[in-house]
Amino acid sequence: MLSYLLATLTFAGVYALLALGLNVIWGMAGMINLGLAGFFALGAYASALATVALGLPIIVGIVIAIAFAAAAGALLSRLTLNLRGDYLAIVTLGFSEVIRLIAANEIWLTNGSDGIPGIPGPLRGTLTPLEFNALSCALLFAAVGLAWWMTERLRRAPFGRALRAIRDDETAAAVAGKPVRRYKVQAFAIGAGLLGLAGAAYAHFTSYVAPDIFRPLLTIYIFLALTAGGTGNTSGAVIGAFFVILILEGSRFIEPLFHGLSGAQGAALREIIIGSSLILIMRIRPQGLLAERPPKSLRTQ
Amino acid sequence: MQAGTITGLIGPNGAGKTTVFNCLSGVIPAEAGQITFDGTQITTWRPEQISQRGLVRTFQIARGFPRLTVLETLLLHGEAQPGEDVVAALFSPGRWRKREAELITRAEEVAAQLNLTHVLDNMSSDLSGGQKKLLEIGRALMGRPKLILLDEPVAGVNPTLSGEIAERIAALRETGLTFLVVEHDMEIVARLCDPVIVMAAGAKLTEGSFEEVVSDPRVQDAYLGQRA
Amino acid sequence: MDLIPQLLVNGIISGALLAIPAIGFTAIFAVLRFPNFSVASLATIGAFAGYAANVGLGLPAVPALVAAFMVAGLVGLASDEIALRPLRPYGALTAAIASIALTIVLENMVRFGFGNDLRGYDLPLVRDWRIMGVRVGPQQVQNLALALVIMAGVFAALKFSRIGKAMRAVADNPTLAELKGIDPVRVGRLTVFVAMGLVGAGGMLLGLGTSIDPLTGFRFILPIFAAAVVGGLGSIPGAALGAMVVGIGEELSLLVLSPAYKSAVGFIAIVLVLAFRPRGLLGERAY
Amino acid sequence: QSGAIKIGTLTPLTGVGGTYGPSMRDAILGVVAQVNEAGGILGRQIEVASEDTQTSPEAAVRAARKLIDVDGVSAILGTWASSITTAVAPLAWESKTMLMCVSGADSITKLPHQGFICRTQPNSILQIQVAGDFMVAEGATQMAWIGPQTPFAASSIDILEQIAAANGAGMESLIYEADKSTYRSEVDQILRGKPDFIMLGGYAADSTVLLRDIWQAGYEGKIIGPAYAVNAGLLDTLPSAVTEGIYTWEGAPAVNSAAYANVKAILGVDEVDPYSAQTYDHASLTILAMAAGGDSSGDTVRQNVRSISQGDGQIVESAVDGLAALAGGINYSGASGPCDFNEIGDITGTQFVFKTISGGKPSEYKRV
Amino acid sequence: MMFQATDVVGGYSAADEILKGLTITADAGEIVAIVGPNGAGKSTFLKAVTGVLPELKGHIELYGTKLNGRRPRQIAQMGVAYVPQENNVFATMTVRENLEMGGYIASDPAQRISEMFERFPILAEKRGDAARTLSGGQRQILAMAIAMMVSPRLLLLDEPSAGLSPIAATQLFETIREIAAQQVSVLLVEQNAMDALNMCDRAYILTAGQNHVTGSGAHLAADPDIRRTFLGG
Ligand SMILES: Nc1ncnc2c1ncn2[C@@H]1O[C@H](COP(=O)(O)OP(=O)(O)OP(=O)(O)O)[C@@H](O)[C@H]1O
Ligand SMILES: Nc1ncnc2c1ncn2[C@@H]1O[C@H](COP(=O)(O)OP(=O)(O)OP(=O)(O)O)[C@@H](O)[C@H]1O
Ligand SMILES: [Mg+2]
Ligand SMILES: [Mg+2]
Repeated sequence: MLSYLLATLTFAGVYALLALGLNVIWGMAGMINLGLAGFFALGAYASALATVALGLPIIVGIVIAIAFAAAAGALLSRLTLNLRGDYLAIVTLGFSEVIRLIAANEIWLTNGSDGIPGIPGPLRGTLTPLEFNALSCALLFAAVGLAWWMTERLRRAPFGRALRAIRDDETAAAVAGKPVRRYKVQAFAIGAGLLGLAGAAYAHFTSYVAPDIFRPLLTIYIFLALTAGGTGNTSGAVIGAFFVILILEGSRFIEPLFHGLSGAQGAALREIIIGSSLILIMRIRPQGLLAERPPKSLRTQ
Repeated sequence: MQAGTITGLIGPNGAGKTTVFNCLSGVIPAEAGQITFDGTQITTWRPEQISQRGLVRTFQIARGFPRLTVLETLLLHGEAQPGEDVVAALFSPGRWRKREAELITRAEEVAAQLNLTHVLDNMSSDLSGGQKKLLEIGRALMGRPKLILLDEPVAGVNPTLSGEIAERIAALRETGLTFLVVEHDMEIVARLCDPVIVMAAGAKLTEGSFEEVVSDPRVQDAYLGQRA
Repeated sequence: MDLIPQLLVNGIISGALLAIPAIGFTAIFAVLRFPNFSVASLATIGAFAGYAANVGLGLPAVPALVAAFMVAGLVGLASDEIALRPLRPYGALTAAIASIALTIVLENMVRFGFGNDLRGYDLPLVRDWRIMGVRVGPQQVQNLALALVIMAGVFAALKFSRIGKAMRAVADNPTLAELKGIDPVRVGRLTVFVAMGLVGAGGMLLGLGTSIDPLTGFRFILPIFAAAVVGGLGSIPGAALGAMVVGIGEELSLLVLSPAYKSAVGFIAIVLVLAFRPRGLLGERAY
Repeated sequence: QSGAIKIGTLTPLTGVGGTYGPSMRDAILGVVAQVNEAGGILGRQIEVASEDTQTSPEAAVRAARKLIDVDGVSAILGTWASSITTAVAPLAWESKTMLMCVSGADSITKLPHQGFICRTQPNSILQIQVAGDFMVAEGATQMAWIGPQTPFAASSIDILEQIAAANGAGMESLIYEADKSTYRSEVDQILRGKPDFIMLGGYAADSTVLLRDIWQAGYEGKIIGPAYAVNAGLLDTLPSAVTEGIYTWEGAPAVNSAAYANVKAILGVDEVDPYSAQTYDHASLTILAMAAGGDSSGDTVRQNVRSISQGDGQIVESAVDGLAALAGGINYSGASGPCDFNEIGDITGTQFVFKTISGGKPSEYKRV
Repeated sequence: MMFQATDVVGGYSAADEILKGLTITADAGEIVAIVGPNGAGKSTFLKAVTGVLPELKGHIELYGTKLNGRRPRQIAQMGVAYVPQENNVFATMTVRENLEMGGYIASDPAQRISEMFERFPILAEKRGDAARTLSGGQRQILAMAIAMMVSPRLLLLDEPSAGLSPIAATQLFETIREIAAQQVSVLLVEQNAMDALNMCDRAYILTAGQNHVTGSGAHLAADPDIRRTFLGG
C-alpha cells in the first residue's frame, strides 16, 4: 500500500510539473497549448535516448530534455506568433500528433511503436521497489517545489504582470510598450521546458517510453487539472494535479462497490465518475479550487 | 507637429481621427506615405517599438485589462522596470522591487490627480465609464513619453475634472512634452490647443489657431453647427 | 499525374463527411463563443441512435438519420443545461474544458449501455461507380449532397432568419440582446439542439462508412476541430470549406509522404493556411 | 498464509483495445469462478482484482501499481497491446509478479524479465511466416501487406518480402495511419500494384473500414487477416458479400477441445475470440502453477508454469480437471493451443488454423 | 408619478454597495437629467432600472408596476428602452442588423428602420458595414437609433452625447426633446452637464451613490457652488 501511495504521488508530481508548465503558457500568458503531450514526449524521448543510446548520466539526460523541449517550444511559438486562441490550439494539438507519428514511424531513431524500454532510473535495481518509489517521489517533489518556486516568482514579478497584460489584451499591451513577441516566446519556452522536465521524469521513473503514452488523453487530464485547480494560480496548478490524480486513482476503489457490472460497464462507470467529478468541481468552484488573484502589491506592505 | 506643442485634431464623426492614431501607433499598418517621429522613420514599426521610442497613445473606447487591477495597469506602463526581464525577475528581485517602489509612488500620484485613488484595487474593467477614460490618461502619464496621442480624453469625464486634466496637460507641455489631442469638447480645445487641425472625410480640411479654424465657414458647417 | 483526380475525389468525399459535424461545431461556436468538444460524444450518440433505429427498429436510412438528429439534439441540449450553461459566464475556456469532461461522461454512458463491440448498420452496400477512370461511391455522393444541403440551410437560417439573427446578436453581446427583448437562454438552447442534432446526424453518416463503437466520435474530433478552425471559427461556409481543405489535404499528402503521416501532412496544410490567414479562411479579420 | 489468493486482470476495457478487453476479463473470471466452486486451491479461495489499461501505457502502469501494491496480486493477466505489456513488465519482475500477455511483438520476451513474463500469443515473426507460406501455397503471385504502424508492422513486411522473393512472387506494402474514416486512397495505392493476395495488418476497427473500401474498389483477389481482427464483431458489422472468401488465421485454438467448449460456455458465444481463449489459459495456468508449487506467490507461478503445461503428464483442459489430476503430473492444454513455453516465455509448438469466411461465418480450412 | 425609484440600494456583488439609497422620479414627457462626478453611480442606477444589476434592494416602478425582480427582457417589453454607456451596439453585426435587433420586439420594424435611415443618414450610408468598423461617434449614433426602434414609455440614456461632434450633439438633444414630447419620460445621464441642465425639466445631482441635490435644471445650473464642484466652473 505504501509503495502504491508513493508511486501515485510520484505520478501526481509528474502531473503537477505538467500543470505548472501549462500554467505558464496558458494560465499566465494566455496561449492555449493543446500540445502538452508532444512536449512531454520530446522530453521523455530526449532523455531516454541520451541515457540509453548515448549512455549519458541521468542528470545530463534531464538537462537535455528540458533544453530540447524549451527550444521546440520557442520555435513553435515563434512560428505561430500571430495566431490567437483556438487557432493556436489546433496548431499545437497538431504538433503533438506529429510528434507522436514521428515517434511511431521513425524506427531508426525512436525504435518505433515498440518504444524504448530499460531507461535507467536513479539507483533502480540497487534499491527495493519500495525504496525506489520513495526516492522517486522525493526527487519529484523537489522538482515540483523548484518549479513552483520559479514560476511563482515569475508570476509575482513585473514579468508576470506583463504576461497577464498580454493575455488580456495583446494590442493594448503592445501599445504599452511591451515586446509582445519576445514575451510570448519566452513564456512558451519556459513552460515547454517544464513539460520536457515532466517527460524526462516520467521516462526515468517508469523506465519505458512509447508513442502510445503520448495520446491526447494526457493533455486533457492536465487541462482539467489546471482548470480545476485554478488557471493562472501556481499553487492551484499543483493542487489541481493532485486532485485529478486523486479522482483518477480514487475512482478505482469506488467501482467495485457496484456489483453485477460487466467489465466494460465497470470501466465506463469509473470514467463517468471521473468526468462527473471534474464537472462537479467546476460547477462548485468555477474559478478553480484556488482562484487567480493579482499578486499582493508592494504598496500594501 | 512641433515639439512642445499641443496640437488639436478635430473633425466630424467618422472623419478618420482615430484611424490616424491607429496608423501612428502601429496598430494598423499604413498603406502608403511615411511617418517620421523624432527624426526616425517609424512607418513600419510594431506598436511596442513605437511606444518604447516615446510615442504613446490612449484609446477612445477604453481598453482595460480585465484581470489587472488599476494599480497594476498603471505600473505596467511605468518605464525602465528591470523586473520585466525574465532573468532579473528570477534572480535579482531586489533590483526590481526597488524600482517597483518608485513606480508605485508615481502611480499613486497619477491616480490621485485623476480621482482614481479609491479604485486602485479594482479590476481595471470594473470601473465606471468615466473612470476608464481617466485610466487611459493615467496610462499615458505613467511612461516617460515624448509625444502623447490622446483620443477624446475628456469625453464622459466630469467637467470639473476635465478642467483639472486640461491644466495638467498644459503643465506637462511646459516640461517639453508634445501632445496630439482629439476632442469634441470645444472648451477644452480652445483652452489647450494650438495649432488645431481640422479633418473631414479622411483628409485635412484646414489648420490654424483655434480662432482661425472656428471662424472658417466650412468648419462651422461640417462640424460645429450653431454652436460656434 | 493521373492520380490526382482520384485523390481529389476521395478528398472531397471525406471532406463532405467531416463537414456536417464541423458545421454543428462551428455553429455552437458562432453563438455561444466556445469550442464545445462534447461534439465527439454526441457524434457517437447520434451514430448509436441511428443504429438503434436502423437495426433495432428496422427503419431505413433516412428515418434513422432523423432519429440520430433528434436524439443527439436532445441529449446535447440536456447535457448542456446541466453541465455547460452554468459555466459559460466564467469564460469560454472554462466551458471548453468542461465540455471535454462532459465528453468523457457521455462516451462512457454509451459504453455502459452498448458495450465496446463494433456494430454496423443494416444498409445495402454498393460497389463504386467508375467515371472516366475515377472511382466514386454512390453512398459517398449522397453524403456530399446532404452536406451541401445542410450547409446551405444552416447558413441561410443564421444569415437571414429572425431567430438566426437573434442567435448572432446573443453571440455578440448577450446583455444588450437581452435588453432588446431577446431571450438569450432560449436562443442558446435552440442553437445547441440544432447543432448537436447536426453533429449526431454527421456521426451516423461517419458510422455508415466505418463501424461504430463508443469511440466513433472521439476519433474524428481532431479533424472536425481542424476543419472548423481552418475555415474560420464561427463561419458556417468556413466549416464546410475547412472540411474540404482537411479532407483534400490529407488525401493529396499521399503524393509526397507515406500514408502513415497522413494527418501530419494535414496539419502542415493547416499551419500554412493559418500562416496566411490567422483567423481561418472565412474568419473575421484580425483588427 | 491465509485469506484469499489474489490475481489481477489488466485488460483494455476502454480506449482502442476496448473491443477485446471485456471478454478477455470475463474468461478469466469464469475460470476463477469454476475453481472457487470446486473448493479453491491450497485451501483458499481466489479473488480477482480487475483494472482497465484504458489502452494507455501511462494509465496501465498506474493500474498495475494498484494491483501489485494494494491488491497484492501474484499474477497480472491479459495485457494486450505490446506497449502496455512492455510498460508494465518492469513492475512485474521487480516485484516478482507473474505477467501473462497476449502481445505478439518480438521484443517483449527479449526483455530482462527473469522468467516473469510468458505469452500465449505466438510471436509475430512466427505468425507472419506461417501466413506468408499459406499465401504462397494458395497461389499468390503478387502479395500485398496493408496495416497501421504497430510493433510488428515492419517485421511483417520484411518477412513477407523474403517469402515473396524466395518464391518469385511480387510484394508491396503500405503502412497507414489508424483511426481514419476511410482508406480509399490507401486502397487505390495498394491496388495499383495489382496484388492477388492481400494481408491485413490491423485490428477489427480499422479492418472493418479497410475491407469495405477494398470491396467497393472492386478488388476480386484473395484477402487474409488475423482472426483477432476478422472476428465475430467484424463479420457481424459488414455485409456478408464484403467478407465472402476472406481467410483468417490464428494460433490454433483447440476448437474441438473441452477447453474451447468451456470458454464458449463461460462467455456464452459460438465463436471465441483468440484473445479470450488465451486469457482463459492465463488463468488456468496461473492457478495450476500455484497449486503445483504449493504456494500463491508470483515466483511460484514462474517456477511451475512450465511443469504443469508441458511434458508427459496427463493432458488436462481446464483448471478444475487439472487440480484433480495434479498429483499424477499434468500437461495443461488450453483453449488457445497446447501452451508450451520456451525458456524466454514464448509459446512453442503452436499449430495454426486457417479459416475461410462464407456467408459471414468462418469455417475451418486448413491446419499447419 | 409615472416612474418612481425609491431607496434603491445595490451593487455588483453582495459585498459592495454602490447605490446607497437613491430616490429618483420622472413624470410622463419629462426630461430628467442625472449628473455627478465619475463613479458616482449614475450608470449603476440605470442598470438597476433595466434589470442588469445583480444585487438590488428598494422599489422601482413604472406606471404602478414593479420593475425590480424582473429580467431585462421583461422590463424591455414593459416599455423601457435603454442606451448603455458602453458595449451599446452589436459589434459583429451590420448596422441594419443592429437596428433589426433593436426592433426585435417592435411591431413595425421595417418602417422604423427606414425612419432611422432618414433621421441619421450616416447609418443609411453604412447600413451594410459591421458596427465594429464604425467610428466612436457613429457608434454612439447607432446606439441611440437602436433604442429608438421601439416606442418606449421610459427612455434611459447613458451619456448619449459622449464622443459626438458639437453639431451631432446639438441634433441629438433636439431628438431627445422630440421624443419627450410624445409623453415619453427620459432619464438623461450626462457629463456634458451644462447642456443637459439647460435642456432638462428637472435634474438630480448624485454623489457617491446618494442624492446630493435636486431641482430644476436652470436653477441648479445657476447655483455657483454647484457650478464649481460639478460643472467645471
Ligand atoms: N476597422 C475598421 N474597418 C473599416 N472601416 C473602419 C474601421 N474603423 C473605422 N472605420 C471607418 O473609418 C472612418 C473613420 O473612422 P475613425 O474612427 O477614424 O473616425 P473618427 O474621426 O475618430 O470619428 P469619431 O469622432 O466619431 O471618433 C469611419 O467612416 C469608420 O466607419
Ligand atoms: N462592473 C463593475 N464591477 C464592480 N464595480 C464597478 C463596476 N462598474 C462600476 N463599478 C464601480 O461602481 C461605481 C459607480 O460606477 P458607475 O458606472 O455607476 O459610475 P457613473 O456615475 O456612471 O460614472 P461615469 O460618469 O464615470 O460613467 C464606481 O466606483 C465604479 O468603480
Ligand atoms: Mg474616433
Ligand atoms: Mg457611467
